[in-house]
Amino acid sequence: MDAFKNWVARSGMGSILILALLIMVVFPLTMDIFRLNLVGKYLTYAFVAVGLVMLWGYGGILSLGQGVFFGLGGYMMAMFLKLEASDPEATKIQSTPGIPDFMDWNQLTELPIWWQPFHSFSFTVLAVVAVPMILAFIVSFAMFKRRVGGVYFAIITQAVALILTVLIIGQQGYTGGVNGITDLKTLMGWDIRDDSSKYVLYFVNAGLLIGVILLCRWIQMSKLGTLLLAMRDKEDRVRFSGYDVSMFKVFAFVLAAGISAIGGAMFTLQVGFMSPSFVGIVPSIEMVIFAAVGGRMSLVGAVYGALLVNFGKTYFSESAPDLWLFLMAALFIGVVLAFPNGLAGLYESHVKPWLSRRKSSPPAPSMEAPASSAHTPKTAPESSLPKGVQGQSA
Amino acid sequence: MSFDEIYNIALMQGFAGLSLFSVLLLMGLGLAIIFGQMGVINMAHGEFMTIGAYTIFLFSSLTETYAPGLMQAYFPVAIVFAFLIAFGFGWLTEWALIRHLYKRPLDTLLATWGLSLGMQQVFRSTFGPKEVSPTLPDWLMGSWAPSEGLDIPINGLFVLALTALVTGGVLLALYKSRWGLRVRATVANRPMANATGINTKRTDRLTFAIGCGIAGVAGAAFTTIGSTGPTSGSLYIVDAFLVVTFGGAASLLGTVASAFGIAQTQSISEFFLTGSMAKVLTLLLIVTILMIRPQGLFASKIRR
Amino acid sequence: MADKKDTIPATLTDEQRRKVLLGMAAAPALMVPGVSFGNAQFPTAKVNTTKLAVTDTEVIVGQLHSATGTMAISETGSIQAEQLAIDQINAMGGILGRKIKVIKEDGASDWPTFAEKSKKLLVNDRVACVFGCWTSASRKAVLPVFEKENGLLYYPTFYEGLEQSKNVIYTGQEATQQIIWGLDWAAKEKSAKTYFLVGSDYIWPRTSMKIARKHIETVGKLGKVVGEEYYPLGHTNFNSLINKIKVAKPDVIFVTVVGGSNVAFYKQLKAAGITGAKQFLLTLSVTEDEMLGVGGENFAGFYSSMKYFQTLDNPNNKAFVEAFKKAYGPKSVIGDVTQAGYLGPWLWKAAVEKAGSFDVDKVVAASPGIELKTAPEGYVKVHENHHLWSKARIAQGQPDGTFKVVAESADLIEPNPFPKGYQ
Amino acid sequence: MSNTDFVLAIEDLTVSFDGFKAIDNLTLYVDRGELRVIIGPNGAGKTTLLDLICGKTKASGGSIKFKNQEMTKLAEHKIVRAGVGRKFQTPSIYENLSVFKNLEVSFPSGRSVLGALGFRCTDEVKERVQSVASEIGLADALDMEAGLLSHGQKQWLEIGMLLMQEPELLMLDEPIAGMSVRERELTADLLQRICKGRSVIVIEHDMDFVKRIAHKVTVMHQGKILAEGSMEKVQADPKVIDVYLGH
Repeated sequence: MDAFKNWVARSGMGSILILALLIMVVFPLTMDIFRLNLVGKYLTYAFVAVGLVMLWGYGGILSLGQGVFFGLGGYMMAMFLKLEASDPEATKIQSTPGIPDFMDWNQLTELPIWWQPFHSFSFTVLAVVAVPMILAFIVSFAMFKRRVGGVYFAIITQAVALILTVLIIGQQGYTGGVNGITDLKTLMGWDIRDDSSKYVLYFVNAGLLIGVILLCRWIQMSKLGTLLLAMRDKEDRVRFSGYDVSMFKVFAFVLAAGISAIGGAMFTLQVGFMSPSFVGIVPSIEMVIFAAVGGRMSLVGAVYGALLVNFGKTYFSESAPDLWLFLMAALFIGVVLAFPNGLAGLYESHVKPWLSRRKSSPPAPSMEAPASSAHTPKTAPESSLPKGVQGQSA
Repeated sequence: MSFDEIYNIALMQGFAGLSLFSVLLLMGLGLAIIFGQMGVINMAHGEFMTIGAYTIFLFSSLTETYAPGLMQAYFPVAIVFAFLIAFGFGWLTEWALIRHLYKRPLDTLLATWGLSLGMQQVFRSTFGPKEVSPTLPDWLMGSWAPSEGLDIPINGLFVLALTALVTGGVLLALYKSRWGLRVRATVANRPMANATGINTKRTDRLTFAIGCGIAGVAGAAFTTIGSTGPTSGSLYIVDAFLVVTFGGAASLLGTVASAFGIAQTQSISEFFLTGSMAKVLTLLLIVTILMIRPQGLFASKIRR
Repeated sequence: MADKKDTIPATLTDEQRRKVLLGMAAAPALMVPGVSFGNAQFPTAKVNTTKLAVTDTEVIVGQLHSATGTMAISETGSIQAEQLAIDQINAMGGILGRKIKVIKEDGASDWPTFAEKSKKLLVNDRVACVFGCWTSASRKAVLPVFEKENGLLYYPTFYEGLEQSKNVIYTGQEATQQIIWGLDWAAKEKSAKTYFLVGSDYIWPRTSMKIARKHIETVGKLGKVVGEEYYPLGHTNFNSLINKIKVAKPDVIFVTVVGGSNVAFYKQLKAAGITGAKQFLLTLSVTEDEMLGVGGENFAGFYSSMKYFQTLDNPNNKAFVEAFKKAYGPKSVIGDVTQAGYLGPWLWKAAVEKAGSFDVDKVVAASPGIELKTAPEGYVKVHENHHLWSKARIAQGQPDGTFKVVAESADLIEPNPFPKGYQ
Repeated sequence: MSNTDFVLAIEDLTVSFDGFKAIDNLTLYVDRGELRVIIGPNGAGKTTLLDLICGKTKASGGSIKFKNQEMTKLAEHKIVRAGVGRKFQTPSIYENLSVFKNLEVSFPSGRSVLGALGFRCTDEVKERVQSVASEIGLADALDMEAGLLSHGQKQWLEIGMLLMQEPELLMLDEPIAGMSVRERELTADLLQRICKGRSVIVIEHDMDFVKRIAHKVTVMHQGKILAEGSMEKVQADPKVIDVYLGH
């Protein structure tokens, strides 16, 4: 029993459980389908934020181009859905029936070869994850092998985001241009616009997110997680302990890319279209702020950050649109100047001490027991996290 | 087509490339100085350019209302003010924001991005959401036609001259002035510079402000070519970025070479291909070269 | 067609008709407050069978534009014009005895936000109809929502066509209405034989240019296209393009450049010595709104093809311009899309009154054939395909930034969103 | 001389920075089981030499052979995996991790990405951590956050991290800098113990310490070797005296 409690505390399983309860039970019970669908959309951004926790919080690598991977995942899912929506019957008004409408407008008379495989759902699912990861590998391998990092890496990822946006907008015959790929209706005959399917998609999305968080938590607790932290601290020491530092960074980048792409695909399914406005520089940076608000070291914090900022955006853009940008500006500046560890940091420094004072009688069944109290000399030491962020890492 | 015509077109096309080069260089210069000196990327660079552009607009409106007789003369004065105002805001920004974040360069990216959002909203509240365009003095408009069929845009000449002036000024300052000496010392070895009595904090602030001031001048020059709106900055920053990234960020020579390379590629390919394809081609070329040489064209040897 | 007498829907009484005209004239002092005959005549249970937000005294509609973001520049005019029309309708007693209440939502220049907000308006607020969207991208984003939830959208922008939805009324021109007559006029008046096409790189310019090219080369046999160029949105350097134009020496430069690029394009044309005095240029994308940024001195002498210009000389327009300036300041300008936005609420009012119901299906069924003789642009009529019959006009830019209308089609031009022979 | 019994054979090694030759045509051999100390005035190129051996700096010319295997073209981590360990001048440890984790991370298995994911802290690992920790005198501090250690302990921890890798060649850059007298003695003992079964190269300034540990001393000056031999021999060398006492 004690061993179990230790494990729960050490793995941060408690806070993950609370998050799972919130998004899988509380939200669906208290919200109508419209609001829930919104939450579902926000949660797709949370994928990117979770990826950024691994990449930026743990790996110390800031990418300002995560929209690229989110967008790629989303676009590939949209390609599949678009092909399904463009059967010859539905598009008989076109000069070439059976191809997506935007291709017809752009005088294409047959489906480009690289669109063909997206007739297959299993290929699409594979590609949604694999293609962004391969791209991430190519981009990051060249950079990290040459030890390009820090600010310079961040702005190169931005350049990549910019280039992909220009490509998508410029090649509208193949991509749908600024409008994006719209008017998506069914997934293998199943109408994704129904309320019932919205529910199903919401739960699939929430389930995947929890799964991804568990995966990331497992990675954090493995030696790889320790190495990422070690690299952020003393990169040369890790290198001269016989590790190929660049490959670990590549791994973190590829992992974050794959996670973002899943979010993108779920976005397309829930929102019903994909457009270049999710690929560029602005969405990419906004996604960084989700992670920063939640706490860049905290996986669940990233989810709360994504939810909170987006709720704020929806609320303020309705009630005080002029204020919204100021608030966003304040959020950016405040989060780096005053609360570098975000919500999770605030929780650590304010809420948790207060909670533990309240529950000072020891073996309370608290799942948020601080790592240090769960510590026993016999097991391996727990304090594997940087100062001030212990225990908030889940 | 006669030989004369081909000759004229070639001349004008050459000038088009040159004028794009000067625009890109002017946009990237301030960013490169700040990055080279402090390792900080100022994401609000575009907004500092917008400050310069709005300064021109303000001067043009004021002159038009209160002293219409001076319409031919206000422009140079307004450029000086564009520099001073952007310089002042830059100074303030460094004091309020940047200096707290020197140890965390990645966080400056986020903080200055936040700043840019706030500034955009300020522009929108002050000048309205619509794009504005100052009334330019007549001598800046139209073309200079040295011979039949050859038109050289005067605004292009003006921007070219301004860029030469600013770049020359920066180089001169960097290699001849005390500020330049301090900057070079700080870049080479910050603790040592500190130890020899250079106030590196002051140097940083001055550098940041000068970078912003140059952005203001760039924005001012830009009003002769395009219009200004609250979100124009986000358009400018993209090009400025590419120039600095491609140039290798830390060296002024790299910035010049990269602006020249991008401008010529773009301008020549635009003439022979379609506009969108030219843009894609230029960007792809940049990315390919960055893949082979991620550190950019001219990486500095001191910083990694 | 123009000699048809009765253009106000037949269901209106004479008194109502008088009020319509007064409302258009925007003379509030003369206005009779809303008479409450409506509710007895049109009980809520009867006019609203689909649980829309309609009460005995009120009907709620949505307005969905970008109040923030990059598109706010363009969409502000539409927001203002729609609001003006609604205020005028309310001042004369509303629709079926009910005042119109507006829920304003901000699409923030972000397409998914448009989709999200449209869903909110239709599902949560149950609005009777929505006036909104500006860009094609935003319309494409909300279209599935409107079709799914069976909403009704009045869309004000001139656009590329290739679309026709049961749930949308398009109050702007589709591409052929703007292009073909203008090109024919250019060919006839200026004896133009060679054409150079320039556009921003997205769907509207590309589709427009496709139609233009077909018309120039095969359908209308006007002459030859000597160049076709597209530049990315936001592009600001046109010097290479201008050199290409100089090489090609076209009779007509035909332009669909939009947004911030517009200003750069005309400034650089002028700087390269291409001015209205020397070169014929026809654009589909400069209205009074764009003119503010471009500056009259840069556009002077060039031509724009629209259905509406602020300087249009007719009583309807004089009253409209006066009311608009009174509401939004003497410096405000009215462009083509702003006027089209203004038509939306009036067209909806007419359709609701013809249908005697707010139910979307009934309003949609009543819409084709609705006429509006009081429109600022003159007489318009809703086509079966949900677009408007309207006139085409060409105006020349003046150095002071206004337009001088120089030509106008004799008849209304039929909307044809899927033009045969132009695909 | 290419195939030798030496653990480390450096021949004609040269590196130049912008024309300045930091290491100039240097040749040096280290025996198995030898503890070699390199001394020399500041700027002699001592640290640069270590950087070159461990791959941190790439040579302009010459060869470095470790156990007859050419090192100059290998990536850093491959050199480490071949059996070369390097301690930096300032203690380079993971301040935010516990002492245990610091040592565990240095255990030479699970060094690839996938290997690290699958790595388990087995009893074997724990035993090794225990034994190294007692070797470096930190057995009681395993759970402590490494940043809280004293300066001397940090130096030991870094040495311990190297020991975890069981290198055949260990290079220590000023291991006793900033240590108290007592700590220096303990370090000297530690070095004596660990050089059994492996070769050690130490850079040091403290002559008493050098006398105490060195098997053989190499004196460097301006990127070249000035003298080599026992402590007594080099101390008596007039060239060395000249360099140290100035002209």
